Amino acid sequence: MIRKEKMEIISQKEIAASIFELTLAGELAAEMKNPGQFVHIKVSEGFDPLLRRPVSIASIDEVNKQFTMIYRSEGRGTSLLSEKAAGQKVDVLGPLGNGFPVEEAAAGETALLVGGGIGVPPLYELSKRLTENGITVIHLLGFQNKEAVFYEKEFLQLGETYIATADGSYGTKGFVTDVLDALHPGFDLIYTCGPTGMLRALEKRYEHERLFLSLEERMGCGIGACFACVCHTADDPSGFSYKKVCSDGPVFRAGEVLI
Amino acid sequence: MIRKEKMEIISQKEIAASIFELTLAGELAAEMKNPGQFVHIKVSEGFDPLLRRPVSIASIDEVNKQFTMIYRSEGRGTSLLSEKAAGQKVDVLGPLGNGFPVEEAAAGETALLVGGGIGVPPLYELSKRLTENGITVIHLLGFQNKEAVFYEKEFLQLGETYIATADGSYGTKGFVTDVLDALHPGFDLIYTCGPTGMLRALEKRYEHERLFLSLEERMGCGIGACFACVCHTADDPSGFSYKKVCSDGPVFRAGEVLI
Amino acid sequence: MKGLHIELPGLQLKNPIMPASGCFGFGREFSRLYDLSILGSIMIKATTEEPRFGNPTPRVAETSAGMLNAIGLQNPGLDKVLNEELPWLEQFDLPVIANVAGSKEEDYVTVARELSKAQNVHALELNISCPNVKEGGIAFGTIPEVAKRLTRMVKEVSEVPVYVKLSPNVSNIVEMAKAVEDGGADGLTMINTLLGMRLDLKTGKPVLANRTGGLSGPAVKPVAIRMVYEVSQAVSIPIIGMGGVESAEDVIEFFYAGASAVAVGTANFVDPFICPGIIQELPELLHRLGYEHISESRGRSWNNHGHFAYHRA
Amino acid sequence: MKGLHIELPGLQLKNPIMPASGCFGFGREFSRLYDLSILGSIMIKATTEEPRFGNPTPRVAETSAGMLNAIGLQNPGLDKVLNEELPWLEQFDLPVIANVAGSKEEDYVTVARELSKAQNVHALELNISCPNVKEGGIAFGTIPEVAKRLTRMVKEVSEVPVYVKLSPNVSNIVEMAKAVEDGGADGLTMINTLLGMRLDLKTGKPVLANRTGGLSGPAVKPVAIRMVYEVSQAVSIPIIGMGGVESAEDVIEFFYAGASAVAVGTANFVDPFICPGIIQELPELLHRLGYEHISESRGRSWNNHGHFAYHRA
Ligand SMILES: Cc1cc2nc3c(=O)[nH]c(=O)nc-3n(C[C@H](O)[C@H](O)[C@H](O)COP(=O)(O)OP(=O)(O)OC[C@H]3O[C@@H](n4cnc5c(N)ncnc54)[C@H](O)[C@@H]3O)c2cc1C
Ligand SMILES: Cc1cc2nc3c(=O)[nH]c(=O)nc-3n(C[C@H](O)[C@H](O)[C@H](O)COP(=O)(O)OP(=O)(O)OC[C@H]3O[C@@H](n4cnc5c(N)ncnc54)[C@H](O)[C@@H]3O)c2cc1C
Ligand SMILES: Cc1cc2nc3c(=O)[nH]c(=O)nc-3n(C[C@H](O)[C@H](O)[C@H](O)COP(=O)(O)O)c2cc1C
Ligand SMILES: Cc1cc2nc3c(=O)[nH]c(=O)nc-3n(C[C@H](O)[C@H](O)[C@H](O)COP(=O)(O)O)c2cc1C
Ligand code: FES
Ligand code: FES
Repeated sequence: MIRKEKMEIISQKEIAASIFELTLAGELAAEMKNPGQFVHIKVSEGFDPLLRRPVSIASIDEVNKQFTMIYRSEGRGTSLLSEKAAGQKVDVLGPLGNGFPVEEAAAGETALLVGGGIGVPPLYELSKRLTENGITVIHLLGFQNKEAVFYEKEFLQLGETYIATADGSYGTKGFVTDVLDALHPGFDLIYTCGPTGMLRALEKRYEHERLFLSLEERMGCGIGACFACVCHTADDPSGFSYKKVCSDGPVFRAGEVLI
Repeated sequence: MIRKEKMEIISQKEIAASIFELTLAGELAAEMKNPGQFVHIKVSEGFDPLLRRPVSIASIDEVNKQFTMIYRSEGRGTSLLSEKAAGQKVDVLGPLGNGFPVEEAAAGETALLVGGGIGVPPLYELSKRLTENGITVIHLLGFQNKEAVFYEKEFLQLGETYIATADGSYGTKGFVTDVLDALHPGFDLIYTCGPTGMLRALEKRYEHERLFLSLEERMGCGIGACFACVCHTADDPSGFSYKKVCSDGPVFRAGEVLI
Repeated sequence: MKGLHIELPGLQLKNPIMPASGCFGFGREFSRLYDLSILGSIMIKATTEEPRFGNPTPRVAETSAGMLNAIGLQNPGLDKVLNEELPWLEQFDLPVIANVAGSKEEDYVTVARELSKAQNVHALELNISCPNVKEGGIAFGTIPEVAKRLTRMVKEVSEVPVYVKLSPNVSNIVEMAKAVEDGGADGLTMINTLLGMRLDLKTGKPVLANRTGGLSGPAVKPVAIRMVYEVSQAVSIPIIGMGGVESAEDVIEFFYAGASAVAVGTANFVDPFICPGIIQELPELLHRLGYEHISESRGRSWNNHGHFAYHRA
Repeated sequence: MKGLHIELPGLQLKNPIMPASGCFGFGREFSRLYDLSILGSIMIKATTEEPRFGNPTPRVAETSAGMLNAIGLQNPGLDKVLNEELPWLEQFDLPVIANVAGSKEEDYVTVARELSKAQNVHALELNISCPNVKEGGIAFGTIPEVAKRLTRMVKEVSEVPVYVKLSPNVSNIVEMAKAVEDGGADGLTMINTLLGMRLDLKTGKPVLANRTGGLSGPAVKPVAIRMVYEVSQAVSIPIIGMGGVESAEDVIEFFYAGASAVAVGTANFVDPFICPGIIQELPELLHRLGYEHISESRGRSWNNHGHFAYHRA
């Protein structure tokens, strides 16, 4: 169920350049079911800024009713959020969206998890769930540069992990697709989250595979009521049929919607 | 000279019901010359709220480059200000306005200082200056009720002090004018700051005395440029001549402007 | 709730609070958060004769204390609204105000006629003011004679009272209001969004794919209040006010200005529980201000309002 | 400063930043804070033939991300402006844009003729859009034919180029702009304030003594950007843009929209050092965005703007 709650900050730290890891506690965490779901955050009391900010759930700690998100401090909203400290409260609406279909992977299969930049965080909880279910995971993570890399160790604990940086300052130079070219990993299905360009490239490359993509779109309500985040379905690319990224997504099966 | 500075909060505490005493440090404090001047405060970084808030200077510590203000947490601006703690910075513009003419009182004279509610604070620095100059001070302070009374002890250290509360829960029941009726204190001149009703009553009562009144008006710029805070001069009550409360005032001689 | 019941043409409102059109879909999403029956009414998303996909994304952008939207009247079309959305809403004790849009007069007439037959549609809201439709929707909202004519045509076919939604993007809002009153409107709803735009710092291009969009939220409230104030004194039909409402205090401000009910738009995105929150806070606020019934606060800002005519504080 | 010089009719601007009329008086107060010669220009307070006291107080009220004002064109009158304020301003290396107001056509003509003779007045700004004057000032700004006629009359007597200040409170800003261009305007300044209102929660009465006032500040920026965008593509005279400018980024947004210079109003109250601050930040921002001269950013939002026509990033 979707709740709105002032959750308490358990910890906040900068884990890479402008990348913050924020852990929040509250009843809302108990509602979180699927990796890939997101929360919608009001970073201030007043109207500066006015709208909520969507951020993915990076890991869930059901026992302690906590969850962690990882975000990049970019504009006004996220930079205000990054100034908050343990003990303060944050207004969270969630969990929202469908999340990654963990059940699509059967025990014994191999899942390729491809993340780009701030698309990496939701793959972490996903990877935990998959490995728990006996699935082998391979992580392919792309970042801008060395300073922006985060959670390499955490992902390594769950499975093979390959890093690419755009400027080559760490790992393979280039994009995750360059790593794919070099590596040709074997896998049964792919889960991915990251910039639209990356998603498009993957969809093109693996159009016949079991591929699940998490999309981003500007949002108003985050719950499916305002029609801000709509995309065309792939079978009716200029017609009336649509999906809402916030409530039908953010995760779609390749070929489901036009990206 | 008027400066704009991010001053550091040295201390902030609630000294009466919703009444806060805030001490700030910075170079700006060294510019403060006259009691009765005020500062214009931006309580937040963004546009919530947008405008500055005028607050009187309650006491100046030139040696330590600090000053203290006392304000009531009322609306959004002052309540945000009241949430700030020592170590944080506050954006201050000041000192602004003319202030009370301390030099109008000669050594040996007696000055009556009449304050109402949040008009009381600027009288404190004034009283200190007057007593330093060898003037006897009598304080007459009006408040809503017992819980709202502040600085009684501080004023007592400087001179006789009489308190009135509207509901009679402390001191004389009624307004400062009721105290005046009962007391008939002897004095050579009066300085006053408080609600317009109180100022009007005093001006009527003491029209032939040396009376100096500190006015309040809604402000835009606070420095005399926007014409928000204008009042008519008393000798031309419906004409074109005017005074600006922010830069010609806030202190005027009785009979100078229309209140 | 005590002191909140309001009667308007076609509408028995248990309270004067309702979500604004386009900010609440057809209620399905919010029904998962709370019981819609507590609302005074619901203004459903604009309905056009044919389904519409609307504009390309991005469709929203944030501005200082406001947001821009260019949804482009996405909706499933008349048939689906009649056969799926409205019947679904029947489970709630909730009079529906159906927002009617179109690009030609005939479109409006068709949609209005059909929607007004639905059992739970108690009033129509004629959307002559959507800034995001290209085919001329905006013209209906800025030319008094055109608005009046359209109002008359819709009134002729509608089986329920017709409220006309006014655009703030006009030189003379009173003239527009009087024109639609002349055309037979039973009430007014105002304001729709102010036409605005935001440009991306890096590219210089508009942030919205549609380039311009409608500005809503707290930023526009002063404009809305001014317009309700002016119009309410010039017409004799009631006004459902909106524009930047976020709190019970804002609701009272709209009543002071002359509104008889209030719609909440953008604030539903900021806090999806805002409508029930306001409804709950209103009685206490009214009490604090000395009113026994919210209608006593109506029009207190007017020039000619008798001092303390209703006030008991 | 490098990359900031702009040439406009009558104006050689060392940079395109200037305080907006009414937000800077005649410069005296700000001259105590910094050297006015660093400004591109100064738009002085509206001047009328006779002195005006303006409206009763309260004259300002805060709103969400904005403020309302109803100063009512308080000013010392033509003679004093000519004999005291303008001569005082001569000490600065600063072209003055003199804001001309009035309630009758003849007033405008007299004030314009006289002010345009002053040595340091390099341009006039015809204020046909002040929402706070009762005698019909607003009509000049909302009826195209009236605005055109006034522009023509003023052009006939002015010895310097004439910029017309447009009101945003109109149905069709492009029509207004074209009318004054037809009337001979050398440039446009826009936008003036949006008409708004705020009511007091306790009394229900307007917070401003004048009841309504002009809305300015960040809240209105999206409306201003949209209007500059529309008008700049429809006329061939330059625009000095304004409305909610608070930063160098905002200045660039106005250039993207099609402005050739930018005025800063309300932000001077929030931060009296805002103009020098913006002037100082602009070169670095331009560099970051890949422009050598600010004029390269002009009009990048336009529909027909050649992709990367000027962009070098
Ligand atoms: C489903 C979803 C999950 C996301 N998960 C993460 C995450 O785990 N970590 C992370 O760092 N970021 C994530 N993002 C992106 C994040 O929402 C934006 O970085 C953030 O909204 C920027 O806000 P701002 O105030 O800093 O920027 P501003 O540019 O000031 O924001 C202005 C407006 O644009 C919107 N906006 C800006 N960038 C984006 C964007 N990329 N996507 C959607 N809206 C945007 C903001 O929400 C706001 O309404 C996610 C986005 C979506 C849609
Ligand atoms: C010269 C001067 C000196 C002052 N000194 C003090 C002082 O020492 N201690 C103190 O507690 N208060 C003082 N005030 C009053 C103080 O400025 C207001 O209480 C404060 O601005 C309220 O802000 P808010 O955000 O809490 O209220 P809001 O009502 O949210 O403010 C909304 C707007 O109204 C203005 N406003 C509200 N009340 C007043 C007021 N009484 N006078 C002027 N503007 C107002 C605000 O500045 C703001 O622009 C002084 C006012 C003036 C003019
Ligand atoms: C995302 C969004 C979609 C809207 N869609 C419609 C619509 O379909 N029909 C309509 O009449 N108004 C529509 N509006 C306007 C609102 O109903 C309302 O008039 C306006 O937003 C002002 O109120 P607010 O400031 O509370 O949002 C829409 C507004 C928003 C923000
Ligand atoms: C207090 C105040 C006084 C103003 N006086 C005038 C004026 O005399 N003449 C004029 O043309 N515009 C006047 N304006 C409008 C501004 O010049 C400007 O057009 C408007 O405020 C929008 O810019 P901003 O959002 O940067 O303030 C005034 C604005 C304010 C806030
Ligand atoms: S954000 Fe409102 S429908 Fe998706
Ligand atoms: S507040 Fe601007 S002139 Fe006084």
